[in-house]
Amino acid sequence: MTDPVPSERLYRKIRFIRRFEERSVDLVAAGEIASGVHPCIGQEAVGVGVCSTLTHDDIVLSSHRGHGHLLAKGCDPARVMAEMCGRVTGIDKGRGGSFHPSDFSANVYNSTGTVGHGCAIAAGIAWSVARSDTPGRVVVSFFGDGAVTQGALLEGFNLAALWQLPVVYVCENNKYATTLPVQTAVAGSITARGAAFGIPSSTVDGQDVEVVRAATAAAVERARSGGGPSLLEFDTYRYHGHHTFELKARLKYRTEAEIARWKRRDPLDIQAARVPADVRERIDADVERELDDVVAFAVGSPKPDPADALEYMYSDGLRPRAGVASNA
Amino acid sequence: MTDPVPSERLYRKIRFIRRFEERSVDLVAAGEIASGVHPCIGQEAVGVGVCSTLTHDDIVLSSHRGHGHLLAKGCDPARVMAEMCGRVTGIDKGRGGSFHPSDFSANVYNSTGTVGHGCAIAAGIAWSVARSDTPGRVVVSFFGDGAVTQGALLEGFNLAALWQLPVVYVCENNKYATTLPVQTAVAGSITARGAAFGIPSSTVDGQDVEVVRAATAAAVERARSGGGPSLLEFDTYRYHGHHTFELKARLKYRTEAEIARWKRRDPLDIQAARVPADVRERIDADVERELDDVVAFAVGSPKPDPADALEYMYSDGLRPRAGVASNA
Amino acid sequence: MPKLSYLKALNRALGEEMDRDPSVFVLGEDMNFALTNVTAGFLEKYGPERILEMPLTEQGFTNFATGAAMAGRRPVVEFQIPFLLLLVFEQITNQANKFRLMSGGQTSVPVTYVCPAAGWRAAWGAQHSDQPYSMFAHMGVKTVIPATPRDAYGLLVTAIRDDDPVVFFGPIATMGVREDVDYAELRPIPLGKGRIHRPGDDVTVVAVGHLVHDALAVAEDMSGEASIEVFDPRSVYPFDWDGLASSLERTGRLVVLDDSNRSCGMGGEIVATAAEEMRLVAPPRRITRPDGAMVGAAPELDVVLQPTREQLVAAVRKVLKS
Amino acid sequence: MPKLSYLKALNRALGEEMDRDPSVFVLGEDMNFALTNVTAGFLEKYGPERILEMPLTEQGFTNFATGAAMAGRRPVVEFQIPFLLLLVFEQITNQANKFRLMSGGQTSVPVTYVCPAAGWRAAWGAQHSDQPYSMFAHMGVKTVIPATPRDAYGLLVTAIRDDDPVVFFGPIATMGVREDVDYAELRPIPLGKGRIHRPGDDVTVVAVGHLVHDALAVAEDMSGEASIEVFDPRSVYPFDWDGLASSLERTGRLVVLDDSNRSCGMGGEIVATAAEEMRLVAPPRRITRPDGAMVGAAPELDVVLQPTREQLVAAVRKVLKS
Ligand SMILES: Cc1ncc(C[n+]2csc(CCOP(=O)(O)OP(=O)(O)O)c2C)c(N)n1
Ligand SMILES: Cc1ncc(C[n+]2csc(CCOP(=O)(O)OP(=O)(O)O)c2C)c(N)n1
Ligand SMILES: [Mg+2]
Ligand SMILES: [Mg+2]
Repeated sequence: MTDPVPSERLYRKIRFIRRFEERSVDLVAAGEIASGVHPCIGQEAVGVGVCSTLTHDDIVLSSHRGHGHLLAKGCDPARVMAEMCGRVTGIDKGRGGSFHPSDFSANVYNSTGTVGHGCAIAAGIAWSVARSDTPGRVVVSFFGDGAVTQGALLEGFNLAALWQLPVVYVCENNKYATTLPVQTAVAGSITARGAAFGIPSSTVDGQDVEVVRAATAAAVERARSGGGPSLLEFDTYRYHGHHTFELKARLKYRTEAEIARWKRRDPLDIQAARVPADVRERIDADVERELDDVVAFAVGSPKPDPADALEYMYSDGLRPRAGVASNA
Repeated sequence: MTDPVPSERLYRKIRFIRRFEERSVDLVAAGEIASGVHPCIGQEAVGVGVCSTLTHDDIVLSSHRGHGHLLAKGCDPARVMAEMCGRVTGIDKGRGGSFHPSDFSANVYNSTGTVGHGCAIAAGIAWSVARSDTPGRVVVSFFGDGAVTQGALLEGFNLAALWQLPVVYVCENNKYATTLPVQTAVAGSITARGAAFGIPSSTVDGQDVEVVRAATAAAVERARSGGGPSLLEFDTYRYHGHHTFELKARLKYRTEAEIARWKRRDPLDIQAARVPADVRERIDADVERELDDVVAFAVGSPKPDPADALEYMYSDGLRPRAGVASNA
Repeated sequence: MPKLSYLKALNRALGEEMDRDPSVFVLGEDMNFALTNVTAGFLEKYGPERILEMPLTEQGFTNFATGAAMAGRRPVVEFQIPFLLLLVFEQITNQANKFRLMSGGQTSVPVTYVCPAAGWRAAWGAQHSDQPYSMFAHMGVKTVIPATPRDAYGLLVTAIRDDDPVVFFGPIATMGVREDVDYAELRPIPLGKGRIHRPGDDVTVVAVGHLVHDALAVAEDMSGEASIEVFDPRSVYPFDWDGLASSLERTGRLVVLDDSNRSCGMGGEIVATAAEEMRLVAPPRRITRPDGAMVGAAPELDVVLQPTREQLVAAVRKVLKS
Repeated sequence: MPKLSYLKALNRALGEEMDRDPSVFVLGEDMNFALTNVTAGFLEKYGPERILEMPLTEQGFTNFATGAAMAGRRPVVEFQIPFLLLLVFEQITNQANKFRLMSGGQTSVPVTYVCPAAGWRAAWGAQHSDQPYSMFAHMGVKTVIPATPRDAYGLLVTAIRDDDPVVFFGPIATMGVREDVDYAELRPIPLGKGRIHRPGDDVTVVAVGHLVHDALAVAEDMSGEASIEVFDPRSVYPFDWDGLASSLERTGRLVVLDDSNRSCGMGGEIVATAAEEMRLVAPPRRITRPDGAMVGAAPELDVVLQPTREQLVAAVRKVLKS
């Protein structure tokens, strides 16, 4: 943690992401986001706290529930929203979408769709940057509690530990993988998996952004100074369904009481308590204004030209044969 | 451990496997075993000790270094050798070979070629037998130190632990995966991987068959009585190369001194010391006689008919189209 | 007669097999809430010993199913997304499907893999919209992709009863298809037996999966212009080569409509086999996705990468002219 | 001129690229002892930071390579056995190969996957003897399978320099092939450019990988009887369709010799594309492995499952007659 980040800035980020996500849910309903979204509402403190310890040059790998990570890492919100809306002005020109975005301008390299596989991708990036002209960069790989039962993730832990790579593994344990409760999926524990490879591993409150920040700062510092990888398991919770489809399909995998209990430790409320009311009001108003612009930019941007459907497939401009023969 | 197994019987088994393997190396040189073999010489006490605790109905999954497991589990040695020689009298009619045999008559279900993947296959078998008309059976899955870095193996650990399945995982840590030393491949430890899933895990001397037997008996007893899986890591060593190709390609991944040091704890010698010399001489002579018959049977058996190349592919007798059109 | 949807046909076939044979059980992700609806109502009826909720451990549970099958069970494994079948490709093609041969016939591995979501999902990203059936055919795994509720029912029953691994692809685009069905007349349908949905004299259109419905619509639209025979292979491996040959014996003209990627896809296999071994009076045509297509970005980009009715009309006209 | 073996050509190409470009590095199993000999002498020369010994963690290290590539490196990943490419099939085809498109062109993933052991290994069991190249072509991954030392050199250089994932298959059966070579004249060879090894007028034989040498032997043997053009695609994706079309423009007759499984294999793709788009005066033929062939049991069983010269002779006679 180099310079201190004022509580207001953390509050503002959380507020921004909360409202960004709520607006994106609206845009799903309005038909502007064809994929639906996986809202991170309730989990904002993790992304914000983690990314508050990173520099611009540090690298993030995100997941399907990644909007918060991207915004926290410093991506342009308008271009993130445009991406989610499948617009050419999006960070990936509409080719990544809500689920699997990357934004190299903010050093968000990837959000692979294969749950858990970012872990070893992160190891490869970390290995490379540690040996590059600009070492000292740290890679953060975000994943959920569901990912820890994917063997490929554990293969990544082994590689990162063997070579003491500068990676911070951030597991957002929001208690469910889609409908699956973590305790029915994970024998033993999440942190014991890290420990099995000799990776310093701890479970940390994910709802208080200042706690997240402090825990991450230590792990980032260790990585940056050559001390190798860490695993941070953040206890957190998503308020919404896994994906907006749950707004229609009412699944009963958790109780209203459980949701209500978690909302009593709302990351926005926790951080709000540290910010004077008048400052908060100003921030909240700013956020709304900014989001008005974000949405206007996204929705007002052009959709991709169907003629470009195979653009960006290959680096050398190779064009795959069409689905019908040219003489047909 | 129901009835006690006399030291002689364990000695005889080890001696048999040792000489079986030495003869198979000769048969490779003679061109009778086209694949070459992965000899288990030096590791015999593990297979023998483990299988001495099992009943006929218990199930074993073996590996590419599996001859010893099969013989210890009670497969007909002549038919095992015939299999290695690619003969129709082999346990798999010449279709499994030395590397990937199975023998359902002795409840050896499989030796998949994909290192580490037997672990979850074993979990599936164990889940099924525990719910069958004949529960109380135990599944033993053998694998090497190389397998523990394969994510699919760790996925299997999770499943076995979640459902407390009757499996005993036997890791023969012979210190190398082909040329790769275990300490450069495995961050943390092997037993910590088991422990991460809540599986009782311990490291045990693999050269003294009575020690192997005692440790396994406890794990088998736990599995049989519904106490769930165990992981036993046996410290052992192979005297030969990974595969007989090493007889030609002299690879320098370990020193002669290291090999010599391990030979000082030879499983055959250790057990021999517990058997009177005259008894041993009788056993040794018996073993040679029996192996003469084994080799004669194998080498004298017919090779498969090329017309049957696609036999056994499908259960319903479906015959795949040939590689040339019938009208071509 | 009641209307049976494709999705309900899967539910019905699976439920009836569960009733008939206690060795059948289902495993997969989000089973306890029947997220895909294939197993709707099953947890309550059959309990957690036959409806197994799995962690996010596809390779592990695919291998688990292999083991269970070798131990006498008949697992049905559900995959919610087609790429998950790529993730377990080795476990199905190089393990489960080979263990019978490698054991010299001692064992068999009766697992059914069901993907009730094959094909395009708008904007889910390029990793979620593949059609991998051609590669299972390449590897010699029995593979079906029925187009109608009745066929889905009959082929799922057959897949479950089959003693070998069978991959069942249900296209997303067919899940809502409905058909008038007399339940008492639902029957298992053999593998490797195609179906002529509509007989015709001028050209054989082979259509795979959901594209069967497009082919039928085009055949109807063009009925004034051409007599189109619509041939649905239903299982791509084994394939009903005899059925195709006898259709071409009559028409001598072939158009294939296949949602696979072009190169080394099922569409190409059908064209190749016909060119090599069957009667053709005009060059055959196929309509597929482009080579190595990556579908699933923005909807505008995706629709042009999938076979269309307009392409079929043009191809039919083309083969009729040559 | 010195004789260069195929294996040594790989070693030379890789070493020269390592010298030329510090971002190139190699990872794989048994690297420290160069078990396959592709990297013989490299550990001593380049050290452990460029020759990375990997645990038995194929999916992990394939993903690792993807990450390294996105971070500016050019990893070369070695796989000792063809099935390992099935094990990492999802990581290559659904991840590495799609990340460029999914990023809207922001990144590229310049990884080369080398399998210097494609095809049959006698008696190693059915799990070790596959030829999976057709499936990489299906998924749109650049895929090469050169037949000669010179082409192996040139295509490995090109694969490493290419900014996208490229799978390089070296057939086991070609590893010992030797060729007179002037080292100064070794050149990179472009993807998607076939090679006519022997011109001919009567029939085009397309042969893939090690089968090129069989085709050449048959062409020589049959030279009294027929003028055979031997066309080696060298890269199966992209494929030199123009080159094939111009050969067929002259010969009008096609036989394909391909060690893939039959259904949905590269052999079928070549036949299909020719039938659809090119000049053919007789029905084309292909010689392949059987559908879903399982090769690798006893040698007696295996040899009959792989394409033979006798089959080629018969097929050439057949197409010449029709
Ligand atoms: C390997 C793999 N399996 C399954 C899926 C389908 N899937 C997408 S998200 C998801 C749940 C992930 O849960 P978790 O890791 O806890 O993250 P969360 O959604 O809770 O943020 C699943 C099963 C996938 N994309 N990849
Ligand atoms: C997944 C996989 N990777 C690589 C191989 C090639 N391979 C066969 S045996 C072996 C070494 C296995 O080492 P270990 O598990 O320690 O067993 P050991 O040979 O020492 O008995 C390797 C790498 C394989 N068969 N499967
Ligand atoms: Mg979760
Ligand atoms: Mg070992």
